[in-house]
Amino acid sequence: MAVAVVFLGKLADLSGAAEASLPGPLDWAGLLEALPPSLADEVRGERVRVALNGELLAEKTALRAADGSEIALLPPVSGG
Amino acid sequence: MAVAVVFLGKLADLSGAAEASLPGPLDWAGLLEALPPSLADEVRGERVRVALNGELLAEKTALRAADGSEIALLPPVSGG
Amino acid sequence: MRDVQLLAKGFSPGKALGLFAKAHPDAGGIASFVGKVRPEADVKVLELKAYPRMTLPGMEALAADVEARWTLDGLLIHHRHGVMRPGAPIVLVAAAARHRRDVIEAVDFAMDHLKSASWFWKREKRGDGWHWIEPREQDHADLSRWA
Amino acid sequence: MRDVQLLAKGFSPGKALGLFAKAHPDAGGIASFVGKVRPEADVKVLELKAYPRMTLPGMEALAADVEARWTLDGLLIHHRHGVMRPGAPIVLVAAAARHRRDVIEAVDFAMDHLKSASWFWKREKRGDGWHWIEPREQDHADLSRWA
Repeated sequence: MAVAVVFLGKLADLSGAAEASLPGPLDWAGLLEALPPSLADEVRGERVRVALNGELLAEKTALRAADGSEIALLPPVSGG
Repeated sequence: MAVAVVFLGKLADLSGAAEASLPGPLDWAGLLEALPPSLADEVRGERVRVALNGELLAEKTALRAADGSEIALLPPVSGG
Repeated sequence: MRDVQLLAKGFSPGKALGLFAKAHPDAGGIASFVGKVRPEADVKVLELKAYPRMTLPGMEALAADVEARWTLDGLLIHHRHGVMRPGAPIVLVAAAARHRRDVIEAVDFAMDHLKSASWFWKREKRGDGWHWIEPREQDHADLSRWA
Repeated sequence: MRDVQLLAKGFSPGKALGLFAKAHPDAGGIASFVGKVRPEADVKVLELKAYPRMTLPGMEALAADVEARWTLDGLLIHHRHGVMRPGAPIVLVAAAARHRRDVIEAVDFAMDHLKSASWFWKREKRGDGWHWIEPREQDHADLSRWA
């Protein structure tokens, strides 16, 4: 098992892919470590929000992703 | 020639017809005299407005209807 | 494009709206409102009396006012008069423009004015005969929002 | 009746609106808004990325909020994602109810929230490649009207 990471909006461009699979379990520090530095910097920024299994996290640094879960990295929406 | 008088809304019920033809020329006093008393009372009321040839009169008592013209008696609209 | 009509017979709002949309392929947004005769327990038919000599020019003047207040690509106002059964369409207003807020506000404004400041007189036929409908207070309140 | 859809393929707003009207024969009023990709000089296509796992529940939550604020007979929210050409429909919102103001305000509210508070990310393909679109200040201003 692993943790799926979904990159939305321009984060997909920065990561070079729409999704990645990382070994789980994964916390906030582990996620940032596993990402390329420029992408990790962006994700750390206050404009990027984080969801776990489709639920927005109130405090993204509290991330605890178990094996088989899905993390979404959400930059500001640009509207429908 | 004559003056056409158009009764709108419930004024048509009070007059018993949607239109009448009166001898012209006709002024405000002449119009009221030519109408049945109960209808004249209603038309005198401030809620009823008067148009001459499709143009609303700012002051209905200033009515001067020439032969061949059309007077419309307009109660409050009830909306589309 | 302005399309203002006072209609004596039944019409299809969906068809009119489809043609309006087709006529404005470049508009980013189209807002519309369709008003129909509401089925009410005791109302058999509704009659809207117009005085076309003033009603239609009044609708045209309203359209000109709307076009002066908002930047629109197109505006449509179709309004029935005559006798209508429950469920029959009475009015269709549609606006097309580049911006969303313009079209929604334009439709809102046009409807408020059609409902309370246009030359129509309304009566309902109930079990006990015809009844004239007086202006609604709410309609006047709606209209005063724009003053 | 609530009808909320996140669509991956092109759709016909006219057809969807016609079915919605047919499903609500007793509603006195139906308001709608259709938003399309605006033809702009240098824009070849527009892409709206969604995260369906959150985008669709977000649209459902918005619909529930609208239904809590206004008394509606029906509410429809259809929204595209994916790649769209200029002129293609992006969004259709429609509301049916007894009262005119309810349906117009409901559509207005739903559009403001879809435009600035829903899970969509937008990019345009121009002559020199893809460009991500940042949120518009105007959209946030529109949204704050309801706070």
